Amino acid sequence: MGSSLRIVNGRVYDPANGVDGEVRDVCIRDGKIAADAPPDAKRIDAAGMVVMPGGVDIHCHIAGPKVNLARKVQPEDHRYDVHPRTRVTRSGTGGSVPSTFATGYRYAGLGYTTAMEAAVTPLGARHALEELHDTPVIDKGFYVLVGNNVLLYRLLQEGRLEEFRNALAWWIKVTKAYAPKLVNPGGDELWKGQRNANITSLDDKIGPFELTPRKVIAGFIEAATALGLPHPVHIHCNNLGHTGNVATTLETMRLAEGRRTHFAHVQFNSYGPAAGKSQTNPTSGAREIAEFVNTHPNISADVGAVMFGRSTIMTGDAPLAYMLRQFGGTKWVNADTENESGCGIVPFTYQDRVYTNAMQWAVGLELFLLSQDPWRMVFSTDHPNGGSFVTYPRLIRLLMDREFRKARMAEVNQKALDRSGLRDLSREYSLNEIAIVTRAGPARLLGLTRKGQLGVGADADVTIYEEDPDKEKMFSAPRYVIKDGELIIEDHEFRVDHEGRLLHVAPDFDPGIEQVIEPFFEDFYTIRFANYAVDDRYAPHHEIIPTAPQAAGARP
Amino acid sequence: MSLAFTLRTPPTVPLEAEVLTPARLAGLSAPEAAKLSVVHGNERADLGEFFQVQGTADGGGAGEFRLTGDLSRVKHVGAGMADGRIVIHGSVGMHLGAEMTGGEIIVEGDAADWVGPEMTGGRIVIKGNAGHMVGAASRGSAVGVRGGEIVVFGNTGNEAGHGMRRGLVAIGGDAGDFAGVSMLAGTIVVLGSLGWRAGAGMRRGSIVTMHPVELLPTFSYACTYAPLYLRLLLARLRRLGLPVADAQVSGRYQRWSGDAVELNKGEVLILEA
Amino acid sequence: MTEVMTLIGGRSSKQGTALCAGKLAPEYIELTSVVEMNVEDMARLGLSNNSKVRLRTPVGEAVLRCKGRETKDLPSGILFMVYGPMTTQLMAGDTAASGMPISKNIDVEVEPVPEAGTGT
Amino acid sequence: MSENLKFVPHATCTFCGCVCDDMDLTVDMDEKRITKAENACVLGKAWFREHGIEQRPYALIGGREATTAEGVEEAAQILARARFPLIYGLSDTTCEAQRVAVAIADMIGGTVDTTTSVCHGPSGIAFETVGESTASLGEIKNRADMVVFWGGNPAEAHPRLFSRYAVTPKGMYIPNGRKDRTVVLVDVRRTMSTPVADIFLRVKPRSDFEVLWALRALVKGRRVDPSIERRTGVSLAVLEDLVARMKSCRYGAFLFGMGLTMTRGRHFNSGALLALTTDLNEFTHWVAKPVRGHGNVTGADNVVSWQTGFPFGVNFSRGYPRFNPGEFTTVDLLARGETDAILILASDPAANFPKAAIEHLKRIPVISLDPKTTLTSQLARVAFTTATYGINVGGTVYRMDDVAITLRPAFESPYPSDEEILSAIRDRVRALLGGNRVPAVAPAVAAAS
Repeated sequence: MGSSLRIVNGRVYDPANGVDGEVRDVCIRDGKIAADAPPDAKRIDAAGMVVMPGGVDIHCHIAGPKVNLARKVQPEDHRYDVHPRTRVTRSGTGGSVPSTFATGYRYAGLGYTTAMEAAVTPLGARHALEELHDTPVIDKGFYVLVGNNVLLYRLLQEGRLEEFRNALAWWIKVTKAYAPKLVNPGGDELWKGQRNANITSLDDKIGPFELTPRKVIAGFIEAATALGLPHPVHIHCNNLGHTGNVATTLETMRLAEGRRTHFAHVQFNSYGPAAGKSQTNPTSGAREIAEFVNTHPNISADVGAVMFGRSTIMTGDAPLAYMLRQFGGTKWVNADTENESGCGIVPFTYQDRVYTNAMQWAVGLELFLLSQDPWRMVFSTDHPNGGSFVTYPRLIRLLMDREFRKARMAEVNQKALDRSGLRDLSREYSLNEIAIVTRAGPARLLGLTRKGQLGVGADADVTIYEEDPDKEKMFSAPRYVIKDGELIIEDHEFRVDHEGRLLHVAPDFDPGIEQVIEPFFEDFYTIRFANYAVDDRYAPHHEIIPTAPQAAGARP
Repeated sequence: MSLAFTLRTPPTVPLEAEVLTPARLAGLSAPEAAKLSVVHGNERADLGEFFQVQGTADGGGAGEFRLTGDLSRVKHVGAGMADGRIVIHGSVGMHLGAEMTGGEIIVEGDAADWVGPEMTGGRIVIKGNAGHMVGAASRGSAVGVRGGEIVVFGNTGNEAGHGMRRGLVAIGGDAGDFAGVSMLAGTIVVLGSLGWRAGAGMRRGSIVTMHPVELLPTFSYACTYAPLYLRLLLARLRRLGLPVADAQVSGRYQRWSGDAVELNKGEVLILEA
Repeated sequence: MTEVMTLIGGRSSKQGTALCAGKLAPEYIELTSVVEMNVEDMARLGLSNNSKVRLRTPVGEAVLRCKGRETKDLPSGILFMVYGPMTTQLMAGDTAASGMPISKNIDVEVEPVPEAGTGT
Repeated sequence: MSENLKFVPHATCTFCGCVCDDMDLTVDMDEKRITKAENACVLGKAWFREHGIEQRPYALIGGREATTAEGVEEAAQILARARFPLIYGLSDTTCEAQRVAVAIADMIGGTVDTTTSVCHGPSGIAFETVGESTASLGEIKNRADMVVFWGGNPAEAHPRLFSRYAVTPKGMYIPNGRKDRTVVLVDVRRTMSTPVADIFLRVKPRSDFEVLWALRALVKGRRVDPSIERRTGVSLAVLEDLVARMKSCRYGAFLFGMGLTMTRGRHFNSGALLALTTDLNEFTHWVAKPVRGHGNVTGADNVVSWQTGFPFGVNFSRGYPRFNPGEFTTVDLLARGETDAILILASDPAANFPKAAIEHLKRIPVISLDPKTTLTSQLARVAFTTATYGINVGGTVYRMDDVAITLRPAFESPYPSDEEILSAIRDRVRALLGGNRVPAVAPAVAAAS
């Protein structure tokens, strides 16, 4: 941390500070961006190179119980993608669900320095933290699954809204999570309790509860807003993956009523009704979704683009995984977590000749190209659901290089392409826009003020790419990666190992809420209440990002 | 004269020698071949530390080479080979001809587990016994042999032809349990007896046996007949040296369909006594 | 007189508690030296409780004390004993590419062992 | 008994895979002994009672008393020198120690394998073939109205599986506990567990696969040959009745034991059960759960999986993880005489491995870490005495359903923890090798086969 660096002659892209490709020095001192560096600071000559803040992934699946099941279930996917150790780094395996070490090194190897695991059950938090601890280089955090939580449902159903808000804060804090996550709200109760049924609309009754997804979603948006979390409720909508789901998605977006809300991997929720003779082949709903997001500044989304090839469906949305089982081959994993969640896993391959897969690919690109505010429609493949994060450089090229995109379009299912709007879009992303959707935007949406930017005082997470007309090549292997001011990758090689930080929030709550929660544990959990909260040993390096009231110095 | 390798110093721990393919040896002199890298346990070593190398590689294209000695700790011989020929005088270790696409391997001895896993072409002939997983899928993978032939004169262990999709596995002796488990297509011929639970979960494909066997309760008797393709196949196996009797070539076979828990489009043919 | 029977290795709660005290303690050694057998099989073989019996497989053999169990609990032809130094003597090392040696339902030859002084 | 008592509530028992975290312990701090373990089962009581502090040398090198530091030096020398070293065991220790054990295997280019390979390893192989519908134990408590135990004897091996999780407890949708559940038990003999069942199916030894396969066919509406009764001891009518019940329950759960994994058919037996579970989900909700053995064997599975991508039997000799049961699993490596040094962490293979494997253990340098003297420690070149996890050492353990729990140790031990010894060995090996051993040969053609 003590070392200093001066990066000279590079073209700097720092959209958060209005820097768009200027050649200027970037200085680093004590792990932070500084105004100047001492004369003896190590110099990196970045002539012919592009300097950006480290990438920030707002939505991926890299650690925790379901990820480990997905790893274990497909040894055949690891065999041909091994990650050998070096003198200083650990070995691992890749494939669509890499081992923890390979995950950290490969993110770093693409110039990413922060990533958010998007779905962890509270009961799985300890496990997720153990894995994140073994995920090197990057800073990381996770979103905790609360959208099917039985006790929270009971409080909401009984109109005990203050207790609901306190219990939500408790759950986020004791699990060391970064944000609340809703997945297919209401779906788990039907899946587990009603013979594998599922929610089909926002007004379905949720099993034995006097609740609907509409009530649940609105309740969480309200509570999270009141808590002033740095990142708002992160929603995986109902009917994900289903033809015609664009209507459900728009209805859900309207529930936000002006309050900040984030919609995950919206590509999977942007399908229009079936086209032609088919009952199931979706049309594209990208334009409607993009328009809604464009005109509603409270709404943000990550795209969840689909990239052809091997992927793994892994989701808290168990009924969805069961539906996809018929396309995935022989393996299917389902895992129920008491009182909290469901989970499904299916190995999957997206094929460019298959109508639905080609449509999904097109919808993802359309969303990017129709978005008018790159700060609110940010980059993701919902790794590994839409494709592995190692496909990011290719996705960047698809956005930046019209000719490349056209050539790829010629190879996919043409019927699907005809029914998408992709042929009409000629837009190309600029490097500045790429810097926004991959770094500055996600950091801002996460409320990470010291990430995604290179202003004085920012975390010295910096990536330096060699300029290349082939943007896939350029973004595949940065020449230098600096994390917390340390030169991790130099001339494409790892020089040192590094352990990143856990990023989490600790919202305040009325301690009296524990008297409401504890009896429920005694009755319905199989772990004692006293053993549930995760202690600090699981986050040896961590940073608490304050909530709005905490930042303002207020204590309720 | 072709290259000839004689095991001089038996490895004390497993030796991985995927360099032993005709393509990798093409055009090399004996001293050059001796310098090729192998992995001895967790260290790199020269092939020549273990083998005495004589002769020169055949000129032009993939040639033939010989290995002599007890190679039962030498793994991956011929892995990934595409053409040429390997003759092994002695026993050989695991993963012989793994994922090979063409060419031929002859073993004048026994072979350990995983002979020709996930191969797509070529031929492997084992004159002795072979271990488990002959022509099988690797763990987690649904597809084993995708093409080519494996002929074992002796017995094999469990899971021969696990998940095979095309090609032939012929066994002169007895097969272990779960022969042809989860097979997708292709043919397994067993001149000796089948172990337990042959063809469990098979979708398509044929398993042929010359001895009575009790199948899983999800197989059902269809008919008794003398399939022509089998006659041709058995005649060919006889030419390859397997002890196929006339009565087997001309015999009538009970056809059992299965596995009913899957597509029920596979068959087990049992020679009628 | 020898017969082939099926040996099941397993755990018992007594073994579990004795294990905590230590595997080298007499109690544990005693527990792992007893084989349970159907009483009718025992009678046929001329065995009674605490008689010595030799179990043999192609890889090795073990001499144990036998203990009778009723037919409703343990069918004829089946033996049960808790895992321990004795069962290891009977297990083959081949795992059939699974990592797992066959530890339950092992075919064993069963032969009564004459007690010292009474046999040949 | 002294007056110096300490009360440790909410402690966790690590004897079996139930990993119950509701132990309220009373500790005699003068005698360094747990005098009472409230809520513990008979096995748990013995576990807590018998793990006091024994007077043993910190380490033995070749049978001679030594310091821990001397043991570490000798162990590091052995491991750094070995060409095919193996690290085995891992199930009776914390995840923190397991992480270091895997790190050492990676650094030296060795192999790491856990007791999973001789426990539910076959179920792991089955999982890789067909997947698994599963649940945390609380879902079984809250929802399961039908529970099928197959090939296990929980009454003697996992007593609280019945009382705390799956048979008698009341749950959210099981208000009357036992009365609201149909309990089925399948085994080849009557055991202490049999009386718990409403329906007991006695199957002939080695016929579980046929029974499961027949059930799969019946669930799918396919024909099953009536010869099933002669072969398995269970009639077609009984199987049809069972299938009708399984299809009509609301939430069904299989809990299966080593009666499936340790007998002929091994991974295919487990695979048939997991496939049956999948088939049943066409009709209603079903889950399956292998009943895991030693305290933290599930943690070992998880740690090895997240660090390497594979659950057990992982070899690093080429510089990256490779997985292949039968090739890189301990019984095989020993029985074939391929490994040239072994570190055995918290397990006792000399007491339960096949004869051929034990004979090889006697030929190579063995390093053992164990709180007690065992058959394995007796034949070790270096034998460390360690503190007992859960009793003297804190850390993380995983329940059989993958739920992680933090331990609450009761009193201190003078002996170091596994993690401390392993970390010291790792640091010393690193110094001897100058960092990770980096292999000079590119990945093989068939990388992990």
